[in-house]
Amino acid sequence: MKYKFNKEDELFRQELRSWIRNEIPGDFNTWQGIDEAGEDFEYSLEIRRKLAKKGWLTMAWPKEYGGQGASYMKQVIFNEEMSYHRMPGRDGFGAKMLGPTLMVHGSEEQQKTFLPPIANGEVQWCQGYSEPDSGSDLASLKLKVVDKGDHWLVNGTKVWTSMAHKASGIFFLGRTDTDAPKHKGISFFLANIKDSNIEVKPIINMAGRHHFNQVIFENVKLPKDALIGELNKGWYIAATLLDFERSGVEYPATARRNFEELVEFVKNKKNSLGIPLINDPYINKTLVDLDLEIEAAKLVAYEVAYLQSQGEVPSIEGSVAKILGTQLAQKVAKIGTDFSGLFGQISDSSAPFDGKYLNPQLDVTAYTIFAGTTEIQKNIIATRGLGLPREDKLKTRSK
Amino acid sequence: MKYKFNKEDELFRQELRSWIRNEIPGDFNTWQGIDEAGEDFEYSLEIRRKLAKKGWLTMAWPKEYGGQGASYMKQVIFNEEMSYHRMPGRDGFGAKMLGPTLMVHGSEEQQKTFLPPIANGEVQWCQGYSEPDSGSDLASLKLKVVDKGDHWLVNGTKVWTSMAHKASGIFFLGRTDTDAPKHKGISFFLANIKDSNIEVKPIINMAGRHHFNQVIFENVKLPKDALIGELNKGWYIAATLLDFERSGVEYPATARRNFEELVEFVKNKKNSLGIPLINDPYINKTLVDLDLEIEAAKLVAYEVAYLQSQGEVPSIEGSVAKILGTQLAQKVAKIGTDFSGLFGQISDSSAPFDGKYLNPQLDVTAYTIFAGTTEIQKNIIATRGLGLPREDKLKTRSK
Amino acid sequence: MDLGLSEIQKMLQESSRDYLLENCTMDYIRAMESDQIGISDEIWKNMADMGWLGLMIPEIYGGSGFNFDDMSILLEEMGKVALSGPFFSTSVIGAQTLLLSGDESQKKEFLPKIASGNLKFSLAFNEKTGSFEESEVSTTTSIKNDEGWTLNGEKYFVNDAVGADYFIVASASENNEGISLFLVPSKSDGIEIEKMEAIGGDKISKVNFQEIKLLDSQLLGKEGEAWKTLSKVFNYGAIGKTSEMSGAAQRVMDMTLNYIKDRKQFDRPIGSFQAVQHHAADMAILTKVSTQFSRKAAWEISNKDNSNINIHRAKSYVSKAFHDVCQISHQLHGAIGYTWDYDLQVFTRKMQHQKLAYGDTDFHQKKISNLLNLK
Amino acid sequence: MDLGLSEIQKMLQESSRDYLLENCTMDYIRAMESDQIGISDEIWKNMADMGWLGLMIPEIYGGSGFNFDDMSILLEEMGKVALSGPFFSTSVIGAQTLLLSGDESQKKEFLPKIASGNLKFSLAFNEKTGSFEESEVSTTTSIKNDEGWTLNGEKYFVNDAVGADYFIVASASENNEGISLFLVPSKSDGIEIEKMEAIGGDKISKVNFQEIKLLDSQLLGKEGEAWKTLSKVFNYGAIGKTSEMSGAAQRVMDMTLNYIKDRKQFDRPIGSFQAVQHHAADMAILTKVSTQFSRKAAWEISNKDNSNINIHRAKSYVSKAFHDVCQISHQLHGAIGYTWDYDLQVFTRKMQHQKLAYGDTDFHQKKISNLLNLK
Repeated sequence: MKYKFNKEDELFRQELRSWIRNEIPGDFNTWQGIDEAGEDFEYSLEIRRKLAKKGWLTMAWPKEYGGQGASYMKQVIFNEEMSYHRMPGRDGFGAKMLGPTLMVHGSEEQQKTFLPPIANGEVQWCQGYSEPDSGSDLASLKLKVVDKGDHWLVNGTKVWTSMAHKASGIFFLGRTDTDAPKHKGISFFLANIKDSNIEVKPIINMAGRHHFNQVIFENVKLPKDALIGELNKGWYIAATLLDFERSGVEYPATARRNFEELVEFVKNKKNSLGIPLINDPYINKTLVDLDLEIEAAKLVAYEVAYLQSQGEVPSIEGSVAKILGTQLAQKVAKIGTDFSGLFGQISDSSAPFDGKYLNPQLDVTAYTIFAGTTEIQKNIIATRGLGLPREDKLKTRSK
Repeated sequence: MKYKFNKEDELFRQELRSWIRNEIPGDFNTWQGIDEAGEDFEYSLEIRRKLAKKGWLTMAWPKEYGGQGASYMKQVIFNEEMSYHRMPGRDGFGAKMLGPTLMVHGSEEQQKTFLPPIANGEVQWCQGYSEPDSGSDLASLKLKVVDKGDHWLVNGTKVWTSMAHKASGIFFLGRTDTDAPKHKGISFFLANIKDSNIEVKPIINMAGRHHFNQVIFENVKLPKDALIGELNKGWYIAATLLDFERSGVEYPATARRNFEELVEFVKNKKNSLGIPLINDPYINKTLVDLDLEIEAAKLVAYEVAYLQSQGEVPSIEGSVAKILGTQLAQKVAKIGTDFSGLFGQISDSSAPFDGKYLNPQLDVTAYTIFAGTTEIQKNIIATRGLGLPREDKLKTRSK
Repeated sequence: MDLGLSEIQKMLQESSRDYLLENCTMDYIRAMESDQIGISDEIWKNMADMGWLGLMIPEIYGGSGFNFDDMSILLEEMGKVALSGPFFSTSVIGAQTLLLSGDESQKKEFLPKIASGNLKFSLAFNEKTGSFEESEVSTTTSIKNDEGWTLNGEKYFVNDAVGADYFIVASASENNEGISLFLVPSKSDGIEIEKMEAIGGDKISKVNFQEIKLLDSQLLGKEGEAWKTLSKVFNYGAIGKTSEMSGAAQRVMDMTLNYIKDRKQFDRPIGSFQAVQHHAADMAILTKVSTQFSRKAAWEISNKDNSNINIHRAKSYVSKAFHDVCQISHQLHGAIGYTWDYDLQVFTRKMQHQKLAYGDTDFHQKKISNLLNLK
Repeated sequence: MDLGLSEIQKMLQESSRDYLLENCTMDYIRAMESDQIGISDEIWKNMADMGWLGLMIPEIYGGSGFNFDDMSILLEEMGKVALSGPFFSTSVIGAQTLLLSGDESQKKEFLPKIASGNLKFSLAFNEKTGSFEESEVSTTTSIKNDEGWTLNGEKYFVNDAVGADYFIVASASENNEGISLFLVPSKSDGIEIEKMEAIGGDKISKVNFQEIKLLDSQLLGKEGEAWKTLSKVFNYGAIGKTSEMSGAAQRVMDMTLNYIKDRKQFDRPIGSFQAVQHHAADMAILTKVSTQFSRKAAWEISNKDNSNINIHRAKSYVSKAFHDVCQISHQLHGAIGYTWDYDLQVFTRKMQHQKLAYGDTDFHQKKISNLLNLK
């Protein structure tokens, strides 16, 4: 038992932290981060290329693919510091998902073509999984890919595709066998999203922001080598991405930074009687409860990474981390808004924190929905983790 | 719209309240109520007979059965005042359940035999519904009743039978047709619980109290007229008891009394720095939250009674009242214990309130379980009230 | 005890429901979010014709002479269609302020014009702190002089300032004991209005009053005694918002039930999953209790007294409950409910205003604590 | 970072699990509820032989020389079988108090006898208020005289008083600045023990000390400086109880999972209902986080410092979480879990002691607030 990072990891944390603080434009204490999916996308790519030069972008990749084979705990530190400092530039779709998938399932040719641009931080990928009628039940997806001999013909619609409006490529799941059981007729493909038969339609969210898109494939022709791995094995290819740390440490790290900011705010802000808000005991207790939730999420995130570092597949821990982390993000946003009093409805710069907790309060509404709703996560904990009987596998049924 | 009782009802409330305060032995402010299921049972019967003499015990019965045909709102007042004052003597099983059942389904002979002793407050009945393997799924009950020509032969076990150890009679559901669909093979019977072939075995609860019993029928012979209503209609006879107000107003009324007592306590009790607990803002907020929950439960209870008074069958309101009321009872008990500090583990008279919140904290654990768990109530709200599809009625199923 | 609606309330409920569903469609509501005033002339005129604008104004002043519990039924229906805009500022807040503190000539002059739709009012009370206590009014001053008064100060969170014909401005009195109210024509020189970006498209502004010259006749009520009026007006405001929210909660619930009955995943309606059903049951509980709290408070403020604990119970409970209802609804809708094009999010955004206006849960809980003498 | 157990911890975990499951059966635990001392001589002797009683006592004083994080693993296992009784009072609280404030001769005299099972200790700190602050000790006094000291006072919530050979008594010092600790043989004249009825069968007493004559050698640590020691001891106590609870939570969860896999209603295991599954998932989350909080705190108190925020986080979180776990378990068990004959309720009753001992959630949350400088 040792609840402490080792020296080498701590040194890495220090190095990374100095680098980040140096990179941040202006003062760290007032740095609020940027909207990577919006006008600041180019800036985030710039940082990504710098991360690539430092070797950090793909530090978890095996050495033979140009990575450092970095430990899971080191990756935790990387994600923790980047999140805490609101630093853009990470590459979830390319470096974290597609890269490792190609290493396992891609042909040498595919690896040669697609890995270097990812490793150099030059490209933005996006992920086409969900469809309008396939959300929690993803395996029911219908986007149709037909083998036309010398090419694939793709028709269908993907939805909630974040970054599609900024990406150059999309990796996606399509149905290649309509007769097989639903998980067994799905394949994994790549496409150039600038293809003239692919339409990217923005989806504006309730905060008025553009993160998501609909991606419509209409008679899109893809070369035969757009298929990754075996035909009809796409579901399993997509499901077995375990090469990277995915502890969800981003949530508590982000929350801790917000926590510190909130504390500063309530220490300085006075109510109408001139008393600092921090002395309001409800506010005080709210912050202590929040501190506990942040630590809880962090402990579980560390455990996920630790289990991965031991070569174990986390059973319930990944779902627990997702549930705790996303609920935490929602709670932080709500608290920030609540602390703002009547300004809690104002999104301009007259509001505390420039109204920055208000739009997130709307943004984070989606956190407990995307990538497996809280309900789906609890199903997973109960059935896969705790061994409770799956409802759809029951044999006897009541009349 | 009128959120106020009418004058006549208010006068009744005044009369009842004076009577109760007069009946309470000793000082109302220190009166803690009694254990009706324990050594104080005889005292509670005494009060019951007095209530009968005042005409209040069966005031909701129709006039032709010796009642007053009292309005639902008047019944609400009765239950509210009795609960608030911790007054024993009400007769849930006899006057509230069996009586009205007999009026609708009993023969003239059965009515003549069983109604007068109930109306006079002379008897204690108990209810044999649940069985060891039939809890939430009550309709699966197995206690077997066989028609032996000149008598019924009963074999099986009932459980969670409260008051069985004090009762003289039991009304119960038994299976009379093992081939019919489960709801359609059940009949409603009465038995003398002192029958030598009926064994009443105490179940001691986690607070060390004896409220519940197992009731074991072993070759019990019952006369043919022990059957109430039609054969195999027992499920529907038991389910259609709507003649009495069943708003659940008891929960918020009891909680309000406890609330007042808790407030008194925290005003007088000081922490180690000599500051009254009421000035602890967490305690203050806890009490305000509790006040809101009490009012919420009361509002819904009133609504249930109001709907009944309009001849309507409350749809979700009954379940809502049960959920809110039982959660409220648990919350009150927990708060009482929490406010006691280290004494929150001590059940002797050195503890605040003589430790009286501690055992109830254990007792009330069962509230959200008995008479339809919170989960079952939510199923009912969702399917019967909100029209959501019942899972077991779904036609298509996933593979 | 009669928890049902009176005949006249039922009529009001049905007619307003019909009108609002037909005329205040979600397209209209969305269009009004970017409108400066937040209501179309046509609908404002209709509201006058239907007697809504003067609903609580006595008949002798040209109104319909209804009570606040009747108004609460109308506000529930407005909440159901997410209607915001100057109705509340003029016909709830403005009318009540005039009724409570105007002298006979002021009432005669202004109330009929409210009822007929010819005047809009806007209350300028809050300053930068944004509290609903008397102490909030500290930097706005009215100084007595020979010709009348001079008003100076900057107001925040002024609802429906643009389009208002009159501001009712709360200012610190000269001697600084108590606050006073003045009727200030919006055309006066020295008034500057700056928009505050409200998330729900509500019309909220900063209004700067500089060296405004006022006559004695513009004083509303007695000098230094406005708090008595305002504290009552805020109670009407709190219950009014509570009624809107309880109506809106009903609508959000209906929207959600429709969605989960319709949406299929795993080859079955998601509303058949027990976890979804239990979320729906929780919504139903919150909505049911909200309606009872808000109606009871509305009845009591009309028939018992303006200042009682049930007002605070209602606003504190319903503000939280409606927030929770929106959250549950989003969780059950999944991603779609969170898109700009879907109607649910309009309610969620407007909820943020409704729950804060005239005191949030925390504010009203502290009032409850005081009224229960928890000290 | 190494969240796994060391080899030696694994051995301790396995051997203690085996021993406790075999010897501290639920029948034994129930029997001990009505036993005066709460442990059988045989098991006490075994605990000595296995090195548990002196687990944290350095080898030079006859102990096993383990750390507190090792102890926490043993306490988790004890929590799993709902073991209470004098082990905690003697080998956690007593031993730590002596280690932290005893002089060399006191340590040499008493620690080996703790390790060998020949002496039991009981700390008498609380008075009627029941707080864990220095101010709690106000009515118990020790007055210096020529021969030594005279002790007077009434102590509440004294754990494991009956059967203890020595009390460690906290008293207000003569000059009233600070408190002092004394070692008081339980056989001394003037000691009266009165049982307090504890819901979980824990041995809790009122102990009255009347005119107890003490020698200078019975003073533990320096006069008036005991709070430094006690505040550390209470941190050990808090984490110790946290470890017990996190072990117990695991057991309650396992018990519940077995039940809901087995129990059928509507012709299917109730564990197949989604609402039941989600309750179970909530339990799993609470239990998982509790284990992490308690182990981290145990590691830090052993390897970093005695007084740090993670101790307070652990006790405040786990006290609440284990309470919730018990509640959920009862809800999933239905009526049966609530009967005296069923084992679940034994854990629920003992939880009430564990969550209160050495500070409840509220107490430790206030410490967190201070340590985060939230003021």
